[in-house]
Amino acid sequence: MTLMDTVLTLGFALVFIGVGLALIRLAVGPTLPDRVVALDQMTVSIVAFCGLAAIRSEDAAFLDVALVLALVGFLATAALARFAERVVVRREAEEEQEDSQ
Amino acid sequence: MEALIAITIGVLVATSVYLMLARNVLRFIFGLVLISNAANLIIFASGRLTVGAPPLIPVGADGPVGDVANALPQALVLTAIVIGFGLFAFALVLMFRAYSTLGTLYSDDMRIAEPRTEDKT
Amino acid sequence: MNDTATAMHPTGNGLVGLIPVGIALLLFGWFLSLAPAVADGQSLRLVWDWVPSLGIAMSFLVDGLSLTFALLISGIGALVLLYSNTYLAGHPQFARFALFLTSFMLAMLGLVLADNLIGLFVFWELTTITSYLLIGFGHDTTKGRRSALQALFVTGAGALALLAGFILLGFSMGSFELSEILAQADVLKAHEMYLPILILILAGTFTKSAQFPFHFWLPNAMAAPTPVSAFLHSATMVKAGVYLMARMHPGMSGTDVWFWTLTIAGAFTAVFASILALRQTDLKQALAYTTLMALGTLTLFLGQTSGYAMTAFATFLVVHSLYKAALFLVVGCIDHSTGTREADVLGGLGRAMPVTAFAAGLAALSMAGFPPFLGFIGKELKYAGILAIGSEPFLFAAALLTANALMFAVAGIVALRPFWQRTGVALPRKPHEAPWPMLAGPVILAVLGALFGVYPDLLQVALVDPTVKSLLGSIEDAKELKLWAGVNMPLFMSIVTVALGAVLYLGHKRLRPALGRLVDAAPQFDNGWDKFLLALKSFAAWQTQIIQPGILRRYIFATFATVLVALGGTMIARQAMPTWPDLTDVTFQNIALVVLISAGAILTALTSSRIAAMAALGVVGIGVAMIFIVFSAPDVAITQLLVETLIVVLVAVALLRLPVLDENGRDHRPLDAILAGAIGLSVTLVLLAVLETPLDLRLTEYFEVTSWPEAFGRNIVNVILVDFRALDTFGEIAVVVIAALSAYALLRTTHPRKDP
Amino acid sequence: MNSIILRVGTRYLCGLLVLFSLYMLIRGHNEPGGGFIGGLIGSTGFVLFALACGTADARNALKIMPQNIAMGGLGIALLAGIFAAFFGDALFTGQWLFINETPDDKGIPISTVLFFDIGVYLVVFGSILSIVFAMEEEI
Amino acid sequence: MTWTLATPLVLPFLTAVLAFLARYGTTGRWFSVAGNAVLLAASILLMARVLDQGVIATQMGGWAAPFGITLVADYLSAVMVIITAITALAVSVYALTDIDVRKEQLGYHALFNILIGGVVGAFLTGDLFNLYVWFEVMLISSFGLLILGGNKDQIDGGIKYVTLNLISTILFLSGIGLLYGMTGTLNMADMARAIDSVENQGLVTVVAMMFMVAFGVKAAVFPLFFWLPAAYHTPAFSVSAVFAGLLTKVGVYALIRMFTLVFDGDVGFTHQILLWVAALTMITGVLGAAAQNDIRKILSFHIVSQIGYMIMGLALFTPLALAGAVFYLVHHIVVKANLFLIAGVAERTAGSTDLNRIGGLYKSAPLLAVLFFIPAFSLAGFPPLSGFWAKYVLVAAAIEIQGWIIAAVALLVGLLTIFSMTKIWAEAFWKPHPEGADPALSQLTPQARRHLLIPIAALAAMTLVIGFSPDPFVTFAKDAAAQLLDPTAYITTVLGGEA
Repeated sequence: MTLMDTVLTLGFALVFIGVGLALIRLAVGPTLPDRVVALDQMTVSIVAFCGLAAIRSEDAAFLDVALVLALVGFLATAALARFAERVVVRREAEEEQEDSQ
Repeated sequence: MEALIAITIGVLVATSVYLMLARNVLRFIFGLVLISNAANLIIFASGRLTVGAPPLIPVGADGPVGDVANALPQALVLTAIVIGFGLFAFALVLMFRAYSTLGTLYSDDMRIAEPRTEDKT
Repeated sequence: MNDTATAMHPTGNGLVGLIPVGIALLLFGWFLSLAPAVADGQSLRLVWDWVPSLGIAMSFLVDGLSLTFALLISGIGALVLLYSNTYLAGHPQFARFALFLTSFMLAMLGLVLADNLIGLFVFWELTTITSYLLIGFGHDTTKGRRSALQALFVTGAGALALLAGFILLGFSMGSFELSEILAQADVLKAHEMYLPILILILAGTFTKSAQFPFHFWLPNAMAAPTPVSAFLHSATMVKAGVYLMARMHPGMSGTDVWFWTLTIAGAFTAVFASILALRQTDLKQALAYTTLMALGTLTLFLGQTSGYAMTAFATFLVVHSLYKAALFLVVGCIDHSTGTREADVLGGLGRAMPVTAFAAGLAALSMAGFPPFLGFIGKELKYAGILAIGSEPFLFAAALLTANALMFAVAGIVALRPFWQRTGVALPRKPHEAPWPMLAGPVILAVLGALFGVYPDLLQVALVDPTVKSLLGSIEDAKELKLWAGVNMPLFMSIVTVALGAVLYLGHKRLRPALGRLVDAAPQFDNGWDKFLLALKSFAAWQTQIIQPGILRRYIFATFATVLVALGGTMIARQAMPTWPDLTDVTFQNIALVVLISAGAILTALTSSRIAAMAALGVVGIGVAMIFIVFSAPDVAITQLLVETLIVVLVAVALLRLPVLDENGRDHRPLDAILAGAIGLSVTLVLLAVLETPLDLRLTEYFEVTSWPEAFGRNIVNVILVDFRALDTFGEIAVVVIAALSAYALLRTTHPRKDP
Repeated sequence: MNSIILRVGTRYLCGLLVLFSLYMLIRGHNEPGGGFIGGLIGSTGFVLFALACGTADARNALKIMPQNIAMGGLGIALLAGIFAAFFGDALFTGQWLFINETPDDKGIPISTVLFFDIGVYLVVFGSILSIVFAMEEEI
Repeated sequence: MTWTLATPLVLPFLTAVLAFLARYGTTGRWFSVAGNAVLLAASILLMARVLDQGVIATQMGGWAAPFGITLVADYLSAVMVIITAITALAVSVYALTDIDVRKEQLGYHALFNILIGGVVGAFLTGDLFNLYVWFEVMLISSFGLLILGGNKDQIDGGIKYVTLNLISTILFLSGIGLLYGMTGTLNMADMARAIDSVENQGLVTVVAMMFMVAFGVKAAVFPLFFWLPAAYHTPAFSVSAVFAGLLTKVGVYALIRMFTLVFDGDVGFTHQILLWVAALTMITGVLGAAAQNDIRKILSFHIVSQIGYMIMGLALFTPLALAGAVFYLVHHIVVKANLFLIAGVAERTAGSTDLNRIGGLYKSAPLLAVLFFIPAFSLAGFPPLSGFWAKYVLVAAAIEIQGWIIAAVALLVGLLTIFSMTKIWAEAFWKPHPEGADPALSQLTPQARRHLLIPIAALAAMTLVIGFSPDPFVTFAKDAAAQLLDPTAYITTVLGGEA
């Protein structure tokens, strides 16, 4: 096993640990932003994963995947963030309504 | 490795079937996304798996160098993903519309098209 | 149709009414012109190859039996059409009526002339449809619709059995041509399918000719206008069954089954029907039941094979058609002029309606069997025929005698009392004589009955002998029609009949309540029909409620259960299990991927938080994309990630408006979980088994070799998409467009204001 | 969304994404990419636009109704397939024209296959936008 | 000319694009009519070629089979395409009045024509994955058509329709993957050849069952038909008519194609199951109809029960039985589409399709009565209408191989069909209108009358023609059955390149 292999293996392991931790955060929550951030973290991990895959197979094609994901990956996060924002606004509105009753 | 994929597909199918059987049609949508992934993986795995060799032809060569992954299932999966997205988008909009029209996401309460016999006059 | 045109028109309906009469008369004339040849023993056959690919020809055979029927149908048809032209003058739906009645007559003619089983069946069903439309002529009333449906359903059911019987017969005998089949009677009788064929055909004929226990539709069919009843009950509809039994007689009779079935059913129907007939006060109903009696008698004779019985059959067939048509038309005249058909109300019409009374009298005397009418000859022959029965002749003779006596009484009730009895009850309308087109029918038919009685040879040569020849194959067996056959057993029985009949007639008013009780005690088939319909409907509703309850979850459950049975069941039944898979090449990276995807999937299934479910879906999508990356599918991986992103975006937008997942707390569904697990397991097993088989990579190799040199692309996946399998891609983008259009339409369909 | 940063950034990012999507489209025949991927990336640009600045702005920026883009794309793809008829070939047979062709180098290829892929791009682009815009407007 | 096969496939899409881009004017709808008229001409041309050559095939993109996608037409495909074109033309004329401007602007004509394109594609393709694509095209456009209008019952029915069909779609897709994994090919003719050499034949049967379920949902057989009665009574009448006529038939077609061409190795198992399915489908469908009280619901359940007959023809698997199935397909499309169109006119004149709320059509709309009577009694199997021959051939086929039970079921179901048809007849036509109205066709504008009645009359005339001179149709069906039972010509034509 060359040094490169070892590093790669370590890299993959770290990515998976990162993804795993994000998954736990995602499952546990408890708040909505926690989950959104966890998903975003996962997306970033995949970009790293693609990079590692490109290095291992010595094929630039996987870098394209990383590139695309890096470009659009935040879109999901943005959409979820907006959702979180609206939900908070709505909940406050509901609470106000309850207060006024 | 194919065996492991097969097990994964089994898990995906089982969870999606469970989701699809739920009362809330939104869960059906989630199940639909999962089971589409499972179907795509079935096609992908049926073409057998190759690690680290995308089906690309390097410049200067007339064909791929060395053993590359099976390109045909990839094309099929690509098609299937896009079709699946179309179906998903429609189904989601349908559920969305169902909620705004029928006021519920619970399929048990959706009885407009087939009213209970005792409801009939 | 214009309702203002209902004003009664004494001359009928003009050409619309007269053209059908002309058609019927032309046909009658043509058949009459064939009579001498047929009487000489010839037969005429016309063949038109209709559906050669199924061996079905439209072939027609004119022999004694079919000619007799054809003459009755077209002759009585002409008179009935003439009659109804006046009877229904100015009726807004007369044109339809004339069309239906003419079609019915033509269908009936086709039926008796057809020489091909399927051709015969086609006409058989045509009579069913047209009679449905005729009986339903009074469609404004529930009763009219009910009667029409009942007739259609009962005869339709029989017809389907008949069709099965015909197909079976055709296949068994290797031909659908009746003349060919009947020529091999011995083969047919010895055939292993003889019994099923017989049962199926008799099911058809018994329903059509209203034999017990299928008799109940016939009296209800009286809902039709009176001329229709006259036609249906004299020469046509119900006689179709009799005709078919007669037609099959040479090929199928002579066996014990045939004998006992027909004899018993016929005898029972005859007695049963005449009891019911005596009970009726509505003239038309009474006549309807006597029709049943006649049909029973005819069936009874067809059970036999003796020359006497066949002669009796042929004669009584003609006799009955003549007097029954006449009497129905008479009742129509009475109804038309007085507005009622109640026997107890009517009386003293003789003076106001002398011609009608004359016709009624003649017909009734024929019906009652007085000499010198044809009815007398018929009755004598009937007794002679019944005494020729091989076994138990006296039992059947007694039955027949009872029936005849009852018929005698009914003849009196129908044809004597309304004209000559005095009643104190006022009639709804002042009686007056009917116009001549309505009198022509009854008079001609009744006079014919008398004429043939005086000159029986006429009938014998022209119709009876050829008919008997068709039935028995030779003319020698036909017995002579005679008014005076000497002092013998039939004569004695005739005398007893008249005596008994007279007693019954005089005492029928006192008998009626007793008969009523007797009949009411027996099963009520007509009520049974309603119960049957109700049961059918509630059974249908019950099963539909179970199968189609309108609850989506049950549908999905049933669908997945079917999937499980299809997959798992077949795997076990067909022993397609995979061997234990090879797991040696598994790396930790792979395991991590699998765990990630599975965890995401399970989290999606179990969480009750919308956002967690959505994020978990994202996890699964990402995991699947990682599989695509690991196994060298960059294009697919990019697409998967992009689609996954868009899915999350769309769901996030949608969720802004949608409620939380479980308003009533989380749901645990063990049964669903078991089903889901089982399906997941079978999918895994099937896939494992598939992955064990070697894969033929011809297609992929071809693509690899030709991608650059012939399709000028280095990305094989893309080349497959846009060149090798461009049609798939085209269909796919059509799906995408349509999905977008549909989703757009769905969102905008009731919000026109927002359309940009 | 009430984020100035996002709103300002989106203007540039959207253009960048569309540009990038066209790049993916053109190179798709030889490298990972193609009409699907291009269309998806291009649409994400405008989806982002719609999320950040609202659909009205996004529709204005787009000028053409997305459904028409999608249907037009379908038409282009179809015509690219039918084009083969003029050369007596079967439906969807690729027709190639190489500009500046030399024995070693094929030069710049113009082909019906490329037009087909452009059709695919437009369909995906237009379809996704019509769904997302319509959904957005329902909120 | 290689375009004989491609033209009928391309035309609907071209029509759809043009009709969509012109959707805000009146030209869109005429594009649709004209496009479908040309489609009919093209399909007649196709039929002529098929009759001349038996089987014709052409390779899309010029790539030889099994590498590219093959379009192939045998007798069955050709006749299905022609019937599709006829139905499409009839419905597009009917839609001139039936579909309002709002629905047109939302893209009705595009959805409709792409649906037709999907149907034609499914009939013509010789490639399994391509068949999946056309199924999807059909499915998604049917979704769109179903909910066009946005009524509550449409949304509700749509959910059931969509969910259950999506399950079938996924099953179909997975099945393709598995078949590819075993045979390495997607071309159906090639697959028919390759599948015999698969070692694990039991597995082939398992996958066959998967396809049976997937197509079974599409074809609406027992116990998978729930979506059909839940949804078919909700959309516009033009839409129900084309659904009723065509959609389930594509499922039946796919079943026939796959279970004669590819999955013919374990007939004793698969076709026995199909026989049971057929019997139960017939019975449950017809009983479901007996329980309904709305014209369209009755007709919907009858689709289910009639599908049973077609499956019965496939399951019996004799030349005569398959001929019966083919004949039944043709007959049923014409008749059932027409009945739905007539239901539309009944609603326009009498005010509803609920039998309790209408009546009097016999008295005041005799023309409509005649036009209803023909397909209704044809459906009930009365001779000499087309339905009689369809039923006759199937029953004869069952009796021929001594399938007593299935023959009895077929006949009994025929009887109950009479019951339903006469129910509509008695309630909608004979019964006086409950509110005393006289629903007459003269209530419609002359233009609407033309648009609505011409297609109905044309389809009724077809029913009569098939009924009175069934011989060419039966001969054709027999030839088609012979081709199905001996697919050698099909396989060699597809794999042997250009015919």
